[in-house]
Amino acid sequence: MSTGTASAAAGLTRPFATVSPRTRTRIPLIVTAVLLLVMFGVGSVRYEGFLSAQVVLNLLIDNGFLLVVAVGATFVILTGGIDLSVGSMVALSTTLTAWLVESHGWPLAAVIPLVLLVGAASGTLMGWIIHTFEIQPFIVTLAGMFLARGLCYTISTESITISDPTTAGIAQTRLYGPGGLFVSIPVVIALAVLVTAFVVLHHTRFGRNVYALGGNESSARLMGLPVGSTKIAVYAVSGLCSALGGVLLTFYMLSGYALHAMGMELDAIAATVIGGTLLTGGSGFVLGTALGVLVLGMIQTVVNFQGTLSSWWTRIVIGALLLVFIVLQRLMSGRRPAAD
Amino acid sequence: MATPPTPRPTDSGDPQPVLEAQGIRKQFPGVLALDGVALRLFPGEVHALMGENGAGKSTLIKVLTGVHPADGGTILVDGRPHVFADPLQAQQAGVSTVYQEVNLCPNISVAENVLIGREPRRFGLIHWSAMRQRAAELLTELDLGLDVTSLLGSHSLAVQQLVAIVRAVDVSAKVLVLDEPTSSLDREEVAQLFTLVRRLRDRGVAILFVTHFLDQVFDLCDRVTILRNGRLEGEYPIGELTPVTLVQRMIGGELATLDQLSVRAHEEAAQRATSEPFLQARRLTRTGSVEPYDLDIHAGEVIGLAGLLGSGRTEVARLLFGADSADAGEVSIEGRKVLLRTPRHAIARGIAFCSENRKSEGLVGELTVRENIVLALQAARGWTRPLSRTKQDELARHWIQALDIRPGDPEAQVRHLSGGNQQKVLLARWLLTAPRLLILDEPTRGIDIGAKAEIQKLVARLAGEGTAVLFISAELEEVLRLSHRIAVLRDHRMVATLTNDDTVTPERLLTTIATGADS
Amino acid sequence: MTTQPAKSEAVGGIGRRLAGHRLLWPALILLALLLGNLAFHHDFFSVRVRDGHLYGSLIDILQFGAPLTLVALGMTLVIATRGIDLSVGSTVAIAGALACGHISTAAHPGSVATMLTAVALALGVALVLGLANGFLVSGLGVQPIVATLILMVAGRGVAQLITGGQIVTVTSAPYKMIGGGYWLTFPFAVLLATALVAFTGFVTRRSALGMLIESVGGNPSASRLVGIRAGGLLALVYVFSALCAAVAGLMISSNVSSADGNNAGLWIELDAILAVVVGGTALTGGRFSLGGTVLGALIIQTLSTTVYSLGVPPETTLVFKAFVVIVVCLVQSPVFRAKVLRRRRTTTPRSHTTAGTAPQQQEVRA
Amino acid sequence: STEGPAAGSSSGAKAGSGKTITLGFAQVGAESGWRTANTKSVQEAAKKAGITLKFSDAQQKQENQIKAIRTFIQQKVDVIAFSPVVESGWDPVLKEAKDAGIPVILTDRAVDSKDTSLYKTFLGSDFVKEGKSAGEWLTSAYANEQGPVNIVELQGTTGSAPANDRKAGFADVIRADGKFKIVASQSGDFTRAKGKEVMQAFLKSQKDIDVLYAHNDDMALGAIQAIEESGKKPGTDIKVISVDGIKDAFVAMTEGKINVVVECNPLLGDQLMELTKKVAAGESVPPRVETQEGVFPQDKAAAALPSRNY
Ligand SMILES: Nc1ncnc2c1ncn2[C@@H]1O[C@H](COP(=O)(O)OP(=O)(O)OP(=O)(O)O)[C@@H](O)[C@H]1O
Ligand SMILES: Nc1ncnc2c1ncn2[C@@H]1O[C@H](COP(=O)(O)OP(=O)(O)OP(=O)(O)O)[C@@H](O)[C@H]1O
Ligand SMILES: [Mg+2]
Ligand SMILES: [Mg+2]
Repeated sequence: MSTGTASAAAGLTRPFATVSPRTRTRIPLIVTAVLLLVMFGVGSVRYEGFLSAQVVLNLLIDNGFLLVVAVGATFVILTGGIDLSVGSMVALSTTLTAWLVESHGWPLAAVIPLVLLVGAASGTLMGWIIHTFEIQPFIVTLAGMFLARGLCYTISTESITISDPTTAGIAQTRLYGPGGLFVSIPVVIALAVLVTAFVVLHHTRFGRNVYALGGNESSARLMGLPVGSTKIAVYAVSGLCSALGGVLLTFYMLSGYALHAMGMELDAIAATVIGGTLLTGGSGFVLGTALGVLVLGMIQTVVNFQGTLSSWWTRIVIGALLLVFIVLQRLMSGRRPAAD
Repeated sequence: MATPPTPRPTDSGDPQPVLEAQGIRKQFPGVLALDGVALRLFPGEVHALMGENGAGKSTLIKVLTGVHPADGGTILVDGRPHVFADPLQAQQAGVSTVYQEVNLCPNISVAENVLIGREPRRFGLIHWSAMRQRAAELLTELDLGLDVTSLLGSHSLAVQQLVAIVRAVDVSAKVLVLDEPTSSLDREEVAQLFTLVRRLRDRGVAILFVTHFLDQVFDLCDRVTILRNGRLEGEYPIGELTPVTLVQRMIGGELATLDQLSVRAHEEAAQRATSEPFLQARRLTRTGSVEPYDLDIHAGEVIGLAGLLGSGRTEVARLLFGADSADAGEVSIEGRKVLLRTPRHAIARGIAFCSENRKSEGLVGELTVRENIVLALQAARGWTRPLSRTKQDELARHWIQALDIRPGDPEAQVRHLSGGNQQKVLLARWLLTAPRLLILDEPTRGIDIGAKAEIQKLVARLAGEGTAVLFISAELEEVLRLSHRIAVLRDHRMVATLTNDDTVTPERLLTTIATGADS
Repeated sequence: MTTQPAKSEAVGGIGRRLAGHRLLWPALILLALLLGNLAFHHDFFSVRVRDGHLYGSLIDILQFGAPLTLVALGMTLVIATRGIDLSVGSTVAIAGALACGHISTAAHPGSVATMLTAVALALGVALVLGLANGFLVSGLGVQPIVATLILMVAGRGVAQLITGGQIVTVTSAPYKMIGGGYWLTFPFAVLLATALVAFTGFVTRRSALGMLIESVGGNPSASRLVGIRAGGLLALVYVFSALCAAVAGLMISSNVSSADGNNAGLWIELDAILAVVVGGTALTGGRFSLGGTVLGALIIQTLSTTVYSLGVPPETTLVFKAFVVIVVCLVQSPVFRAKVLRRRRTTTPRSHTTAGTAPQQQEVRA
Repeated sequence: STEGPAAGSSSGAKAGSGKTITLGFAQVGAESGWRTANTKSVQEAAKKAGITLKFSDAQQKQENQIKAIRTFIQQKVDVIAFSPVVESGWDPVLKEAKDAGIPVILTDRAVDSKDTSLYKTFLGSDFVKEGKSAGEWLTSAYANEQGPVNIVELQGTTGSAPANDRKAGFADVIRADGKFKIVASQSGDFTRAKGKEVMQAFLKSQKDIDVLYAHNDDMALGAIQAIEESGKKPGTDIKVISVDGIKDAFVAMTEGKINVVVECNPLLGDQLMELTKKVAAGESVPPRVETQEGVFPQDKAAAALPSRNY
């Protein structure tokens, strides 16, 4: 009898299925990577100067800050939440950094920790409100979005240029590799954030709690997982990442401005979702998010290289490329919707 | 009414309960779910918590373990007043619980579901290989040889239930609470679970056990606390009760219909088998879940599906309903070939399927009881032909009464109903579509004995009226009692179809299930 | 079996009472906002008849709130299915651009026939856009947020393509009627929005549509097993959302007699989602409340009007809005109300501690 | 290493050898009719001048503009021109361009970089000056009247450069005379719909409005509708001052609904191409070239209307 059960149980893994379910969840990731390569190939054929490693590195240079922000958004989305405040938090961080450094002469080394703290603290606050009062994250983070952007304006409606030599120095430093290829310091930071996030999500208790929470919140609670603190923590992570993204953007732009990073929350969410994370939570990979960021960046690069598009055609082409990408991604990953 | 509780004199000699509740009150909007309930759990005992569907068992457990705050009363842990703010605190204090519905995360692996929150770590990071190994070891304790890296959601409900139990047991708690852990388990798994529970009891763990199976109570438990309508009926040593008195105390009266259906309608079966079958499946198969099978179902016939846990009973049913689409083979209904690609197709041809997994595949929690009941009928009619509100009310009231769903308010949100009552709602939904073929996958899961007898009678009556029924149940007795014929599954393969006559004894059926061959 | 004495308390009315409750708080918030305005401008509530039509701040709120209400109306159904429609802003722009583009090049820009063909054109294209969204979501299983993001990005480009990047100005009395005209002294836009809301309410609640949508949003896999054609329903709600957005787009462009491909309906999706959520429909799908959505839209519009009439400087507008939104959602949160109320009521939080096992003090909630 | 070789400094020379010049133009976006006219002017002028134009639209985002410039560098264009979204934050990317030996021309708006070697020249208008012109018209129109003069202001998108500067320039001028009072000032986001909505609220919350100052024509046109609906006459009961000079505004002006338009000329394509050629050939150019702009009071409107083509 008991052998019967054991063998039946062994059969539970669908012995005839060719791909294990675990691998199956990674298919979208692989497909996305392949499509990205295809896109790069097509670009190389079509445009002069496209086929160069620097184009790829520029993708990182130009999107490092978005990557950091999107990594933060991934944490939140994995729990089934959403954080609309990230774009405004980025703007607030740039404004705050520039304001403190320029108008108050604070040293950058003091400003950056402070800005990161502000980001993490405001994320924590939002998470706390969401958890304690059971309010939908959409509204709370929308209020956070208004507030952060509003604070930018109250600090300064004008763009604040940073002439501080340390900041400018970091911003203009290029790390050269072989063949005259270079990246900027923010790229290194962004990649470090990505790796850290990967380790945290896949190899720490907190990370696994994030997935469990996204899978089923009430179950996670009944399983005795620290639902409240995990929830608060993901918003804190998101706040921290957007503050860091803001710092990186400050380096990128060498300025603080209330209108920076307009709509970046949508870019971050889109990158995450294109990277295969389900908006309903519980499923996704942070490496996918990186691919999502690259997809958005690649589309932008292709459009820039095209160089003949009028303003509206730019939009239409971006939309069309996105459409082609998404549809191929879906068709190649198997027709079943990933949800349910 | 209650006999004064006496601590078990035999064990440990420790008269102090490890967990005690006094005068617990819990009020939900419109429902006083618990009213002055008391409970005592001593180390080294298995304590049964009994009561009808909706009596308040699960609520009591949730109040004790910090899921719901109590509205009144005291909870004592080791003799000191203590309240858990959430299940995490309960777990930290040594109270480990398996709640009624499977409460695990379908999106992470089996190993993680067993060990999440207590993962083995190395250098602060999760030690994955140690974790997989540990999980696999724990699962073999229940003789469950799963691939622990597979996603939990890919497994059948029974397997998930076992994983939940394994998780709770591993906490090595002072108190283990099991809310209907056996509701979809086979007798083999039940036996294994009981061995495990006894072992824990002997180690001094206090076990609170909720079930609707009387034999399990008498088999395993030392004492019983009985709830009725949210009130404490009493606490008894098991020796003081007989099955009949236990039931009487639960329902507060005589159970007239406890004598179950005795007739086995095998003569009819023989006679039906000669007529043309309502549904005929030929070489129906789906890669990875069921190997090709043939099945005939006649009108008015109850076919039981028997098999071990995970043998593929649910999968067979899902194919017939189009819930999963078949890779090969064909189905004909009344002689005409049909394609059952989606549930819609099947429903249009008079097939109904009551899923075993009421939480994720059955009920729409936010909707009311009324809406859940009329949902299938309404879906079949399409949105342009709405059932009028009066008609809906009428149907809802009829079935609430017929199945004794409580609370009887058709406008209550279905997720607030007790587990057994939810199951009844699900049954009502399909019964009222008056299907030609009714597929019932574990229809009596979590249903109390009184209601179970009612449902069995209902199935028999429906069959008598000409409905074909495909009946899946982990309870062999139930299958034997109701079915005209029994199809046996083993390892995703249909190995035998037995006509349920006097020669089919439980033993013979068990052998067939185990060996795959009819002796 | 026996009836249960412990639970016999007026069970029947609960559902309905709760429904009443759901709208109670948004309504109170709206009222509070309006009264706040009254405190600053004593004639805030005054409605006069001027040039044969109603005139006053309240009328403005209704009139400018009408397009938002419509967009939110469509959004409500989409959200009820667990979806989200980011493309409504672009649809608003496209509808306005198409209609104005058609009228401005027509032989008789002022004729009713031109207006009608313009409207039909806009609605027809919106139908196609909605179908496209619906196909991506239900046919291909693309997550709604990305599916509609595509149209959100491309759609605005299409709108600008139609207008040639310019603002197309039209002079057409019949067209002006849709968003800026008056009928029986009432703003026509308000009447139109009211009619559409009433119609939607009627259809969803009188037919089984509402229930089926809620079922699909509440539990998709269960809905599949009861045989609900979720694909069709999804397509339907996206089409409906696009149509609502198109009507809103017509209103907006008609109100200023011009179509602005770039700015019309910019960020309206965010406002609409906010209106839906404030109105009590959860983004996780399932139960929806059209009445709540209408109140939500009016709250948001009143908030904008308040900002203008209080003279909140533009730099602090967003901070002001943030605080109002936070207060609104706190007040709406039953947990918050319970906590605040309990703090006020209970004076005896008894706490018990146990040795070792749980260090924190616990509160027995009585 | 952190300091690398200055790559590709040879690419600038090839333009001199008679090849067609490639100009990379990074536009802000297409947020208004004014901007579209600006784009069109550049595109048409490039075609006329035989210059290959690489056009990129940043959709109002500085990040995108920087990315576009980087792409131009990657593509080794001969000259880069762009209309900065904002003044600041251009140093790193401009330095990259300089390192690559590609000359840069700013259009429409300056950058505030200390290092003026990063760009060759600036071609465009001065938003502060526009605000001042608006203010000056107002002070002269009310020179002989008694105060107070109640002004409502419709600002552009909060924080945007034209909004900041037009507000500052205007305020600068009217501050001199105490009778001018800005009684309400709100952002109308540069759009007609918002302009109308905000004006409608102003008309109800402000008892007495004498003058409307709108940061662009679209908001003014929206506000005019609101004024008319309230039963007042724009241009008469409430004086209307606007900036930009689009065709619709001139039409409204001929109808007497707008009193004055301060022009902000988007048609700088030809001037840009001329500069491009010079810069590409290595000729020296003046560091600042201003576009032709004027102030159009009502009486000049009818005459100027036919020449308005955007
Ligand atoms: N929805 C599903 N998707 C994927 N795999 C499934 C699904 N349901 C069941 N399975 C798998 O199919 C196999 C057969 O399970 P099935 O539920 O048919 O068994 P069963 O005989 O009904 O047993 P049980 O008593 O556990 O319900 C198991 O390996 C299970 O993990
Ligand atoms: N969250 C809730 N809101 C409202 N009522 C509830 C809620 N939870 C439980 N109830 C009600 O409390 C009563 C007791 O339910 P409970 O789940 O404890 O029953 P049970 O004894 O476990 O029944 P079963 O045997 O069916 O599992 C039921 O009437 C149920 O409807
Ligand atoms: Mg229960
Ligand atoms: Mg099963």
